[in-house]
Amino acid sequence: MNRLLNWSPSWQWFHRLGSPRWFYQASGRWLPWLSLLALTLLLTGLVWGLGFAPQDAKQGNSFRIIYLHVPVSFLALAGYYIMAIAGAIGLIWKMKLSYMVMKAAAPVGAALTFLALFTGAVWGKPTWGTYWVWDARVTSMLILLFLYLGILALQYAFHSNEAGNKASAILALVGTANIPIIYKSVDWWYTLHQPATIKLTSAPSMHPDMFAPLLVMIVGFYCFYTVALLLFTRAEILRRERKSVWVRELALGGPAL
Amino acid sequence: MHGGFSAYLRRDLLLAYRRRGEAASPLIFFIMVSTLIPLGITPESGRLAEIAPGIIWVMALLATLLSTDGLFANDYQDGSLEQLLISPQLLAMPVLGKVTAHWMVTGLPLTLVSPLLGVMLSLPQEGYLPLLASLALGTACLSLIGAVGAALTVSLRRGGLLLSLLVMPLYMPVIIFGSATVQSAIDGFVWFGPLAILGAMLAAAVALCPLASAGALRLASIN
Amino acid sequence: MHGGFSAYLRRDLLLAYRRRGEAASPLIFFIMVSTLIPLGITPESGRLAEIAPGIIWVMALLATLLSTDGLFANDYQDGSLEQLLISPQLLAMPVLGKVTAHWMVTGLPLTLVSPLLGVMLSLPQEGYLPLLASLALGTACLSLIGAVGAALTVSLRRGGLLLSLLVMPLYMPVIIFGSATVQSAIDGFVWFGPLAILGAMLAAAVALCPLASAGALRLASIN
Amino acid sequence: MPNTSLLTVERLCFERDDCNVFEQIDLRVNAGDIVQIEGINGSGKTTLLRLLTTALQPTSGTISYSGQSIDLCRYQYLSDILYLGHQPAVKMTLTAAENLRWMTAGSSACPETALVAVGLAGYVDVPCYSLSAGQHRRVALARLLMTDALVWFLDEPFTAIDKQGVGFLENCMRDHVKRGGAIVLSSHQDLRLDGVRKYQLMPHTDQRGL
Amino acid sequence: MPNTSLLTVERLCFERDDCNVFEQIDLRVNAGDIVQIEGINGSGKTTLLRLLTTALQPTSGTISYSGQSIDLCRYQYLSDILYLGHQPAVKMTLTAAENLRWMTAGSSACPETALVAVGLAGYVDVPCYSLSAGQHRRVALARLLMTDALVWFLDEPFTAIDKQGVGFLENCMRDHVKRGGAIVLSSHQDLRLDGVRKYQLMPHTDQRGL
Ligand code: HEM
Ligand SMILES: Nc1ncnc2c1ncn2[C@@H]1O[C@H](COP(=O)(O)OP(=O)(O)OP(=O)(O)O)[C@@H](O)[C@H]1O
Ligand SMILES: Nc1ncnc2c1ncn2[C@@H]1O[C@H](COP(=O)(O)OP(=O)(O)OP(=O)(O)O)[C@@H](O)[C@H]1O
Ligand SMILES: [Mg+2]
Ligand SMILES: [Mg+2]
Repeated sequence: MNRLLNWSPSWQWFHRLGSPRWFYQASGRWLPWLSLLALTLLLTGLVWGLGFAPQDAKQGNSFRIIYLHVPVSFLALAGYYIMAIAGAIGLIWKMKLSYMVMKAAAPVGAALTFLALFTGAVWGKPTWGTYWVWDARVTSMLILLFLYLGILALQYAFHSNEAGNKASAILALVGTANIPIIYKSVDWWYTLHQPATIKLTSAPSMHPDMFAPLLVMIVGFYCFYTVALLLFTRAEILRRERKSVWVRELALGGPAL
Repeated sequence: MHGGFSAYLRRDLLLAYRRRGEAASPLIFFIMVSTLIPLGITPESGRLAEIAPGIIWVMALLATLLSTDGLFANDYQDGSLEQLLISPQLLAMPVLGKVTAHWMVTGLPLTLVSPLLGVMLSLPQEGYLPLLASLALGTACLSLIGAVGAALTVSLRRGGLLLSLLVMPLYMPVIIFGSATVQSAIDGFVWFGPLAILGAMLAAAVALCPLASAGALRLASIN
Repeated sequence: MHGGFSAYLRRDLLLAYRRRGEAASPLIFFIMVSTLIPLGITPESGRLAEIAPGIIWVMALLATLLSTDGLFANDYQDGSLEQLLISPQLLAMPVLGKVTAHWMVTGLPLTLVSPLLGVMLSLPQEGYLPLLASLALGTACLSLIGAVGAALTVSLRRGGLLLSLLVMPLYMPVIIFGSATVQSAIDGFVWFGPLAILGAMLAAAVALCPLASAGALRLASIN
Repeated sequence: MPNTSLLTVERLCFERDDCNVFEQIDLRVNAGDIVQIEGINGSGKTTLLRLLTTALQPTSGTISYSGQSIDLCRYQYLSDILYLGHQPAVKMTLTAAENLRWMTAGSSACPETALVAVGLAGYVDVPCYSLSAGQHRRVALARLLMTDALVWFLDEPFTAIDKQGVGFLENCMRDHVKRGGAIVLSSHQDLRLDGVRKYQLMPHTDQRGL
Repeated sequence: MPNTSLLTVERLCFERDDCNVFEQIDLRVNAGDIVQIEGINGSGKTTLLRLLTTALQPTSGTISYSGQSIDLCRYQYLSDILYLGHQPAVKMTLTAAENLRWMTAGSSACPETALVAVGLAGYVDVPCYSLSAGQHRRVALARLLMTDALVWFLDEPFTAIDKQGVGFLENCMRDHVKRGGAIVLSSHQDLRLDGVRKYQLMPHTDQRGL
C-alpha cells in the first residue's frame, strides 16, 4: 500500500497536499481572493435580501432572517461531513494535514450550528409563537451541536495531539451514521404522535425575487466557510509546526506569503 | 479461547460477582431515581401513566450510561489494559466479551426489574411486554455504544461526564425507538415496527462498536 | 491560611480550570439529559410545561450527584488525601473549601444555565425567578450532602453508584422543596415558604456536612 | 540531647481485622538519627510508618513526641513531621512547580530552585502527566528541600530513582540529620551513610491461612 | 544461534508531540542475552520497552523478530513475548491465585505452586487488596514461572521487592536465558548475574524548553 502511494505518479498531488508547508503557502495565495469573493457575495446578498427582496405575504419582514438562517444551517450540516471525511482520510492515510483540517472544522462547524439554532429560535418567536419546538429538524440540529461539542471536548481532553486527533476522528465517523438516523427517527417519531403541524418547509415554493438573493447568500457562505476553515487550519499548522525550520524563518520575517 | 471472548466474559462476570454491592448499583439507581420522579413531578397516577414509558426509558439509559464509565477504567488503571493491547488476539473479541458481561450485569437486571417500576409509575397493562422487549434489545445497544465512548475516554482521568457528552447524542435514536415501542403499544398501534428497528440497530452495533472501541483503546497507550 | 479553606478552594478551582473540558461536563450532562426528556416522553409543549420544574430539578440533582463522585477520589488515588489527613489543621475547613469549589464549578453554572432549559421545556414565565433562586440554594445543599457520601465511599474502588444509594435519600427533601418552590410560583402561590426551608437546610448543611465528611475521610485510611 | 528522645514508641500493637500485623514495637528516635526499617515484603513497614504519622490508629501502645503522647500534642507533632508515602501525591494536571508550591504552601523557599536541585531543570513548567515514573517521585522528593519539618518519614524513597538521584537523596538526608533532624525510612536498599540504625521488622507469625 | 538475532532494532526513533524522545536506537538481542537498559530518570527506558512490545508505534525505524519485521509477524511475536510494566496488572478484588490463573490463561503450570515459589505461601487465597506493595508485585512476577514466552521485557522488576526476592528473581532470569530465552529489562540497580549486556540510553538533547 505504502509503495503504491510512493511510486504511482497519480498520487503525487495527494502527497503534496499532505504537506502542511505546501498547503500553508498555497492557501496563503488563495486566501485574499477567496475572502474578497466571500465579502462581495455576502454584501450583495445581504443588501439585496434585506433591502430589495419583496416582503413575505404572511410573515412580513421577519422572513428576511431566512437569508442568514438557511445558508448557516446548510453549512452547519455540510461542515460536519467535511470534518468527518477529513478525519477518515487522516485515519486511513495517516495524513497530518487532514487531521488539522478536521480540527479546524470543529469550532467553525459548532459556531455555525449555534448560529443556525439561534437564528431559527429568533425566527420561531414570530412564526410559531415560541422560541423552541421539538421538531425533527430542530432536534437533529441540536444533536448536531452536541456532536460538535463532544468532538471539541474530546480533542482538547487528550494531552497528546495524535491521540486527540485519532479519537475525534473515530467519534466523528461514528457520529456520521447518527445524524441521518436521528433525523429520520425524530421525523418518524413526531409524526407518529401527531400530524405535522409545523414544517420548516412550510413556505410555499419561493418567489424567484426572494430566492435569488438566497442563492447568492448560500454561495457566499460557502466561500466564507472555506475562508474560515483555511484560517483555522493555517493557525493550526503554525502551532503544530512551530519547531520546524520554515515556520521559524516565517516568524523571523521571512518571505511574505 | 475463542479469541478471548469467553475468557473476558467470564472474568468480568467474576469481578462483578466479587463486588456484588457495586454491581447491583445501577439497578438500585434505576429504582431510586424512578421514585424521585413522583416526588419531583407529580404523584397523580393519571399523569404518571402518561410519562411512565419515557421516564423508565430515560432512567434505564442513565443507569447504563453511569456504569459504562467503569467498563475499561479499572483495567486501564491497574495495567491490565496494556496487557490486553499487546496480546496477540484480535482486540475486538475481548471487547465484545467485556461488553456482554457489562450488559449481563446492568441491562439485563434492569430489564427484568422494569415491570416493577411499571407498577410504581402506573404503566398501563398493554405496555409491559413491549417494555421488556424494547429494554432487552435497547440496553444491549446502549452498552455497545457506551463501550465506544468508554474506550475513547479511558486514558483521560475521570472522563465520566465527558463520556456522557460523547455518547448521549448516539443514545438518542435508541431512546426514541425504545419509548416509541412502549408508547405505540399503549396507544393501541402495532409495536413491532419500532422494535424491529431497535433490533436492526443492535445488529449494526454488534458489528461495528467492538471494532470502533478496539481502535479507540489503542489510543490509550499513546496518551 | 484560614485553616486551609481558601488554599483548597483555590487549588480545586485551578485544577478545574486545567481540565476545563471536564469541568464543563455536569453542565453539558444537564443540558443533554434535558433534551432526552422530550425525546423519551413527549414533545408537546403543553405537557412539557407541566413536568418542566420537576424534570429540571431531577436533572440538576443527577448532574450534581455524578460530579460529586470525583470530589475526593482523585485525591485518594494520588495520595494527596493521605497528606491532607496528616496535616495539622482542622479537616473540616479544607473539606469546606473543596465543597465550595465543587459548587462553583457545578451548581453555579447549572443554576445560571437553567433558564435556557426552561425555554426548551416550555416552563411558564412565572417559574424562572424561583427556579434560579431554588437551584442556587439547593445545589449548594446537594454539594454539601454529596460530600459526605463521597467521603464515605472514597476508599471503595469505583464507588460512584454506591454513592448514589447513600446520598439519594438525603437528597429527597431538597428536591421536594426545590421543585415545590417553582411549582407554587407557577400555580400562583407564594414561593418564599419552600425557599426559606431550602435556606434553612443549607445553613444546617454548612454547619454539619463538613464535619461529617471529615470524620468519614478518616475512615478511608483505615481501609 | 537530654534523655527524652524525639520520638518514643512503646509497646505498639496493630491488628487489622483481628489479625496482628505486629506486636510490641519499641523504638526510640533521637535528634540526629536515621532509622531504617527493614523487613521482608509484607512485614509491616508501610503500616508502621502510617501508624507513626497518625494516618492509622494503633490498637494499643503509645507514641510520644518529645516526651508527650502525640494525642496530646497532635497539632505540634503534625506540624513537625513530613511523610512521603508510596504514592507521590503529585497532581497530574498541574505543573511540577505548581505541585510543589501547593504541597509546601507556607514555606519561604523557592519551588523552582528546589526542582532544579532535584534534577528537573527544564521540566519546571511541564504538566506532570508527561513526566516519567522517576521524575514524578522527584517532584515529591523536592519537598525535602523546602520543608522545616523535624522528623521525616520516608516510605521507600529510592523507588524509581536513578543512581545519581540516590546519591543526592543521601546527601539530603545527611544534611538534615546534621541540622538536628531525624529520619525514619523504609528501604530494601542499603544506604551509603554512616550511623544508620536498622530496625528489623519480623514478619508476623499469626499467618492468615485460617 | 545463526547470524540472525532474535530481536533486531534498527534506527528506531520516537517522537512525542514533535519532541524527540530518542533518535536512532540500534540494538540486537540474541537468544541467551540479558540486556539491561540504563539511563537517568526520564531518559526513555519505559518508552523504549513499550515500543518493543508494540504498545507504542515508532516514528521511524524497524524492529524485527527472527529477521522479520514485527509488523509482518505480529501474531507470532506477540505470542512469544511477555511484558511486565510499571503497573502489575493485578486485580484488587481477585485473590492472588485467581489473578495469576487469569493472567496466564492457557498455561499448563499450576498457579498455586508458582505463588508459593515467589514467597506468597499463605496469601494464595487472599484478595489482593490486602497485600502489601511488594506482595502485589510478587503476584505479577509469578507469571515468569508460568510462561512459555521467549523474550521477556521487564520494566524495573525489582521495585518494592526485598533482598531475598531480588535474588530469587535473578535466579529466575538466569534459568530463562539458559533455556535459550532472552531478557530486556530496565533497572537502576546492578544485577548480580554474569554476562549482562548494558545499553546506555542518553537523555534526549532536544529539551522541551522551547
Ligand atoms: C431553532 C430552530 C430551527 C432550526 C434548528 C432550524 C434548522 C434548519 C435547518 C438545519 C435547515 C436546512 C437543512 C435542510 O434543508 O434540511 C433549515 C432550513 C430552513 N428553515 Fe429552519 N430551523 C429552525 C427554525 C426555523 C423557523 C422558525 C423557520 C420559519 C418558519 C424556519 C424556516 C426554514 C426554511 C424556510 C428553511 C429552508 C427550507 C429548505 O430549503 O429545506 N426554520 N432550518
Ligand atoms: N505520557 C507522556 N506524555 C508526554 N511525555 C512523556 C509521557 N511519558 C513520558 N514522557 C516523557 O518522555 C521521556 C521518557 O520517559 P520514560 O517514562 O520513558 O522515562 P524512563 O527512562 O522510564 O524514566 P524513569 O527512570 O523515571 O522510569 C521523559 O522525559 C518524559 O518527560
Ligand atoms: N488494606 C489492607 N487490608 C488488609 N491487610 C493489609 C492491607 N494492607 C496491608 N495488609 C497486610 O498487612 C501486612 C503488612 O503490610 P505492609 O504494606 O505494611 O507491608 P510492607 O512491609 O510495607 O511490605 P512491602 O515491602 O511489600 O512494601 C501485609 O501482610 C499485608 O498483607
Ligand atoms: Mg510498603
Ligand atoms: Mg520508567
